[in-house]
Amino acid sequence: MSVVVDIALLAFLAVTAFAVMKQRNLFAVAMLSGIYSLLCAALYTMLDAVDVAFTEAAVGAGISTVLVLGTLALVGHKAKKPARPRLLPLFVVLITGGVMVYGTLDMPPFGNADNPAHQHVAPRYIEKSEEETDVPNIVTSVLASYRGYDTMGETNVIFTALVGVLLLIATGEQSRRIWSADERNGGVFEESSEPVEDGHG
Amino acid sequence: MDDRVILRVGSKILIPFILLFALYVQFHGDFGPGGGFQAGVIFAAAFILYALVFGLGAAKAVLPPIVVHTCAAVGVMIYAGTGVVTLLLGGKFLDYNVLAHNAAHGQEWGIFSVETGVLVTVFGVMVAIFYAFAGRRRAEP
Amino acid sequence: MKEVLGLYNYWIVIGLMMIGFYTMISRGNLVKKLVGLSIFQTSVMILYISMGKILGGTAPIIIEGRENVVYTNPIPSVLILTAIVVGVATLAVGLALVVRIKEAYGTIEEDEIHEQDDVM
Amino acid sequence: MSQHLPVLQVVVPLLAAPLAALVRRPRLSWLVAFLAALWAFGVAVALLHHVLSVGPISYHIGDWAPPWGIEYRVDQVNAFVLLIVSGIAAVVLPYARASVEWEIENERIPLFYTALILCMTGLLGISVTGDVFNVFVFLEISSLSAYALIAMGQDRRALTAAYQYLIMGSVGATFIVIGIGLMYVMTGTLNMADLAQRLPAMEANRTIPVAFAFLTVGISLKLALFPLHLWLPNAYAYAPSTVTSFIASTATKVAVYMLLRFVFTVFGAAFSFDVMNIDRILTPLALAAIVFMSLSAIYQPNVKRLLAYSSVAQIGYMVLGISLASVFGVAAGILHLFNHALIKGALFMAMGCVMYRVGSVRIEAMAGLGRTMPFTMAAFVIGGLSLIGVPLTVGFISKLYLVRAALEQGMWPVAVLVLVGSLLAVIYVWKVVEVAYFRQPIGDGSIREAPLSLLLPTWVLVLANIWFGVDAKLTAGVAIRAAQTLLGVGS
Amino acid sequence: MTPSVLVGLAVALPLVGAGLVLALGKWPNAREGATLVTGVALFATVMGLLGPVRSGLRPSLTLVEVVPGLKLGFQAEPLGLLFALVASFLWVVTSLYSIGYMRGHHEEHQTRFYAFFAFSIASAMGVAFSANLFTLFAFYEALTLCTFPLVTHHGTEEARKAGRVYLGILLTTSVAFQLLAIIWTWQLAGTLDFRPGGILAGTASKGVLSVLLALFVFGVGKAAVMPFHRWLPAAMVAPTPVSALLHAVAVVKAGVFTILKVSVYVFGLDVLGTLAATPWLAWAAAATIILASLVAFTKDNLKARLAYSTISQLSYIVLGALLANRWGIIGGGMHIAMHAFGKITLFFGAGAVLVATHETEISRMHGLGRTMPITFGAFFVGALSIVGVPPAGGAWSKWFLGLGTLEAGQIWLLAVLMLSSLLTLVYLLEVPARAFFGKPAEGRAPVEGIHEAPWPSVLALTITAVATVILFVHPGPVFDLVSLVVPK
Repeated sequence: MSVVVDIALLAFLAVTAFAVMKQRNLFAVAMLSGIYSLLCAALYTMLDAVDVAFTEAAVGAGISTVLVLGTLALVGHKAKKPARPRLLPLFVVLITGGVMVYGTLDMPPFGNADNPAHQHVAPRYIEKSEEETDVPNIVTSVLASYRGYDTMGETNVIFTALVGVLLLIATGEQSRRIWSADERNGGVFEESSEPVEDGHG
Repeated sequence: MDDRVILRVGSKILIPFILLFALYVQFHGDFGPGGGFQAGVIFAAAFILYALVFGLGAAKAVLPPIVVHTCAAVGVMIYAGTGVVTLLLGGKFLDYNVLAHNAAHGQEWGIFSVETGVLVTVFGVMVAIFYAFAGRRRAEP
Repeated sequence: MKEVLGLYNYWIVIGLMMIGFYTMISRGNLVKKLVGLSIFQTSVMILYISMGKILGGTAPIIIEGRENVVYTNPIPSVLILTAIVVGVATLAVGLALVVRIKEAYGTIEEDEIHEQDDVM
Repeated sequence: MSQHLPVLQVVVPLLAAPLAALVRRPRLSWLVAFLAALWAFGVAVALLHHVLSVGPISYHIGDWAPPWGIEYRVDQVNAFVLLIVSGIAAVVLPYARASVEWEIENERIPLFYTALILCMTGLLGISVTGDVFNVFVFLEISSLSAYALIAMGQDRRALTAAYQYLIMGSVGATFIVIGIGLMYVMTGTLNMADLAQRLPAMEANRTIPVAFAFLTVGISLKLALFPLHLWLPNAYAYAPSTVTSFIASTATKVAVYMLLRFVFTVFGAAFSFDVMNIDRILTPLALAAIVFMSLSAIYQPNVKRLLAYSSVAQIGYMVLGISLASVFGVAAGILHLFNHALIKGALFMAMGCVMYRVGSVRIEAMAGLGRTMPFTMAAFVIGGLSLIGVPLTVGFISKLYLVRAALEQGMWPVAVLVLVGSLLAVIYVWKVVEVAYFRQPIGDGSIREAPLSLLLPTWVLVLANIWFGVDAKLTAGVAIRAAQTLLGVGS
Repeated sequence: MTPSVLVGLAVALPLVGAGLVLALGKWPNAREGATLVTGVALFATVMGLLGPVRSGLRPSLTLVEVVPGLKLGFQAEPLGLLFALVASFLWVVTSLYSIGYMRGHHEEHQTRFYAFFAFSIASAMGVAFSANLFTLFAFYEALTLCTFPLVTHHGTEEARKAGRVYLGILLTTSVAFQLLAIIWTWQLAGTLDFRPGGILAGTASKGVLSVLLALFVFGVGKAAVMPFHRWLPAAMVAPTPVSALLHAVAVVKAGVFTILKVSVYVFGLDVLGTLAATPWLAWAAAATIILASLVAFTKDNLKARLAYSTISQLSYIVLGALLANRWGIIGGGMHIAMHAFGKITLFFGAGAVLVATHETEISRMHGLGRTMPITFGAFFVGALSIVGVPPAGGAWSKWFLGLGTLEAGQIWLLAVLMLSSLLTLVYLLEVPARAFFGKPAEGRAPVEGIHEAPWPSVLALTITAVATVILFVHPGPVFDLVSLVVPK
């Protein structure tokens, strides 16, 4: 049963991803990527990663979509048709994908409890975490205690994102200095031909 | 003040529940899915909903940008500060065992403390980023 | 047979990753690139979570009083929680950049931006 | 407290970042940032001293023994990298004050410094950690802040440059995550030392080589290895002076360190070179970088861009050294890591002085600066000589080791190409020098020498170029020992 | 003062001088005074080393160990001492000359000129007293860089172009070949110290050492072995004192000095003699001797002709080194001194003519001998020395070089030397011949109103001309010193 759901979800994901690639209305793209996240969340639940599913739903489907929509409100929602099929990206992608598929050939089979990943560090968390941290949710105990330092880094990452966003678009007014830096010298060293609005010289 | 009255009333009723749910997610994180991060996002979602329905100005009146910015920064400091406290108590960085008399208790305190840090930061960051995007005027081509 | 089925799961995920990656590097619209990136990253996360799954296992939340429960590996979940946050952080900064680029250039299409910059 | 040094190296700047944001006053946030950088530098010096005299340090965060918890591990290699990053930060920050006040709007300055410390914190975090996933987390801290910082440039191309960097950087980071995931699935661990122990059993496996490939490509994107360097020239050229000076001397260096760490410590030289034959890819790419990027540099009309191309070429030298996989070669790579940070730091800071007074870094804008800004241009000349590799500057020491390493393996064409790279450097450096010294100053003669607060830090680096060029026992000694550690020979 | 201190002082003094020049820039008389005083002090210092070195001491001084095994250090040995003596003595004379020339010619940026001049001398001293190849290379490059502002002194487009050629060739050869050779040597021998008997014996196959030798010979661009000679004529855009001291003495002699040093102290004559490349490279030098002489013929510009003459004469010394026997080294070593005095006299003469008449072309110097007898008389003596005929010092060095070729059994090389002397005789003596016996050129005002250059210049060229003659009469000290390099 779960295999059927699993495969169905993956198929939906593939369709959605493909639609994102083809769709040129960016509002639709935003909604599709939200759907993609929700499907992922469903898949994560199937794969026993409930915390991740919860987060993906809140962040991927929620916050990310709101951000993209907020951006589209500022920048417009039509994407141009790609000029011509680009071979180089296709080539790069095929190579990358090919290499990855090659890499999976020796990967331990999906879902097998004997996989090395499940044999080394994880068992200790499963066995000892309750005793050592008094927290039944192992994901929480690993997140906040065993690998708490990563989570501190993560907190810092979003703080960094905020700093970045504020630096870029904090003030309501548009940035004053968006033209060539050389403009201030009366254009003596004009580097870009892009004129200031009213043109000069 | 017109046709969106249902939206307004509805969200006014909804928002407290969202906040409550966020708190549940935060404190239930030890036992079920959820934790500081998810709670922070939901907390922020409540205010974002408020801003969407009642306007950015109203939201900023309730929750001024300076407060959310401060939250974002303070959360990080709470997290790292927990580590520094454990250092000062003679343990390793983020070694919660030293926070209380027995190790498991200390862990509980420590995890609670850092999760709070995460909550505060995530809440602050999400709302602040929303403010930043929403507060930007559209560029005229 | 079972092994091929096991790998099949990974291969679809790789396909998803590559669609995202392709969207990202082949499309000229700056927003779309970022959505492509986001799909790319999300797909990598699926790969991780797939690696952590143990068939017949249950979510790694200790159930009191029951022995012999197989718990799915918690580590990929932990890592991916962090990765999700990183993903949204990157997206936010990227979108903020797109907003600024739109203001500075009047467009968010890569080729039009290049045209403006190349006219030296 | 001294046992906690590894973690204090990162945590104190990490706490300083929100503080700098909270104080909201430009001067105060500068002070916070400066103190954080000084602290980091002090700790780095103490760590290096400790590592050299006592030996590597392992710090278990949260007191969870590795591989269950995250380990901080400091040996000769990363102690040296920590010193570079924090040292450059400590020099750049005094420089930043005047430069930033001029280039950044006042209300953004506190956040600017916040981002700058975050960037430093991220780089320090990458360098000091012994956990592969932790590398990724801190990599993102440094990258995200770098994107924002670069976008602060006054030219609008800074925005597109930052965007391009973001896209390529994220691809790199995602590749690294894929690589880490594949390693994890085969070994079940994330700790570097533990991985190093468990990976050799997997050599015949097809997954591990793929993990290796993804990690190498991902890191190569971050370190701007030719031909994955496309993000770098614009990013360096249009970023604010302070940002260019800092990032150019640290970010790619830390990426090179990551390469060293993964290639030698995690996978081991035997696997990387004998099984994967990584040298067969890295050596040609490094040589191509040296030749083609030096040639490109010659044709750049913007000096910061010129130096950026030169940086890609110089990264070629570092990678070349690494790809030789001998003690001398790796030592040359590590040595150049340090030396190039000093060289490019000085050069970009000199260009920042020019930007401050002239408002442009186009080559034509240099006209007559030899007379109007003598100290700035003297700094540029000395930095340029060091870049070329004139004796008694640090650049010479790097080339000396690199050429010797190449000759040691009988690779004399490599040795010749390294020297040819130096000659190309002569051309692009001299192009600037000629304009500065032989052309009449343009404008109304209002251009004056840069203020002392910019000149002093610049000259600190310039003098360091000479000091470590004349007495390289410390740096070369550390580099050799670091290389021995990485290759697991002698000690 | 111990001899070791003197060695350090010899390098430091010109630096101090440069500092003084910069500090006194506003007072020209004090500035030139400083230069002269420094010059005299330097000469005295170097003279102070003569006694100890002749008595067999090799005073040395290590400044700093850059990396393990790589030292920045100095050592006084006979060959270096000879070079230092010549350079420091001629610096004094040239300073004297410069005062007249620079003022008479109303040159700009004189402070910069004198300062970089002093820097260049410091670099030359560093080369002369270097204790190992690394130190030598460091100062060799420093010399290139310090002379660059002097070459481009006038800042004109022409000067800049010449500067590019100058820097381009000197840096290219030194970095691409010489540095490679040095690092290779370091790798093979494990040391870069100069040691009697060489350091390379038995470290590598003869084939490798042959390549190494070729790298050295062509890598020392300052020795101007063809085809890497173009920088030297290019450098002639510089003010004449620069050409005189630096491009007839300090810079070019640093080049041939390097080759001598490498031959004796890195390869060792025994090794050198067995290498297949040695005779071939000797022939390259021989070809340079002839070709440069032929080119010199075609040059009407006096300084250009002198430059090609220099190229030709430098290869005599290179040839001497590559003969790999005692007489070759002695002849080469002596030629460093002999050629220096002769050539500087010629350049002084050219400069004096320029200051007095603003003429640069030989074809327009007819009849000038009558109004400028001292200048052209000195020129005549200098020319004799270069040609190698008595009563000028050059005769001795050429004699020993000839002995060297015979000992090496290279009779054809001897023929080359003879032929070249003949050519030199013609192209150099043409100048005084025209000046004394030719009729004033057309289009130029008759000779009245023209008189000798300012007295410091005339005094200087007189001193060097007299010294040239003295070196013929008293070659003993030079010979003794050089023969210490290659004890029997």
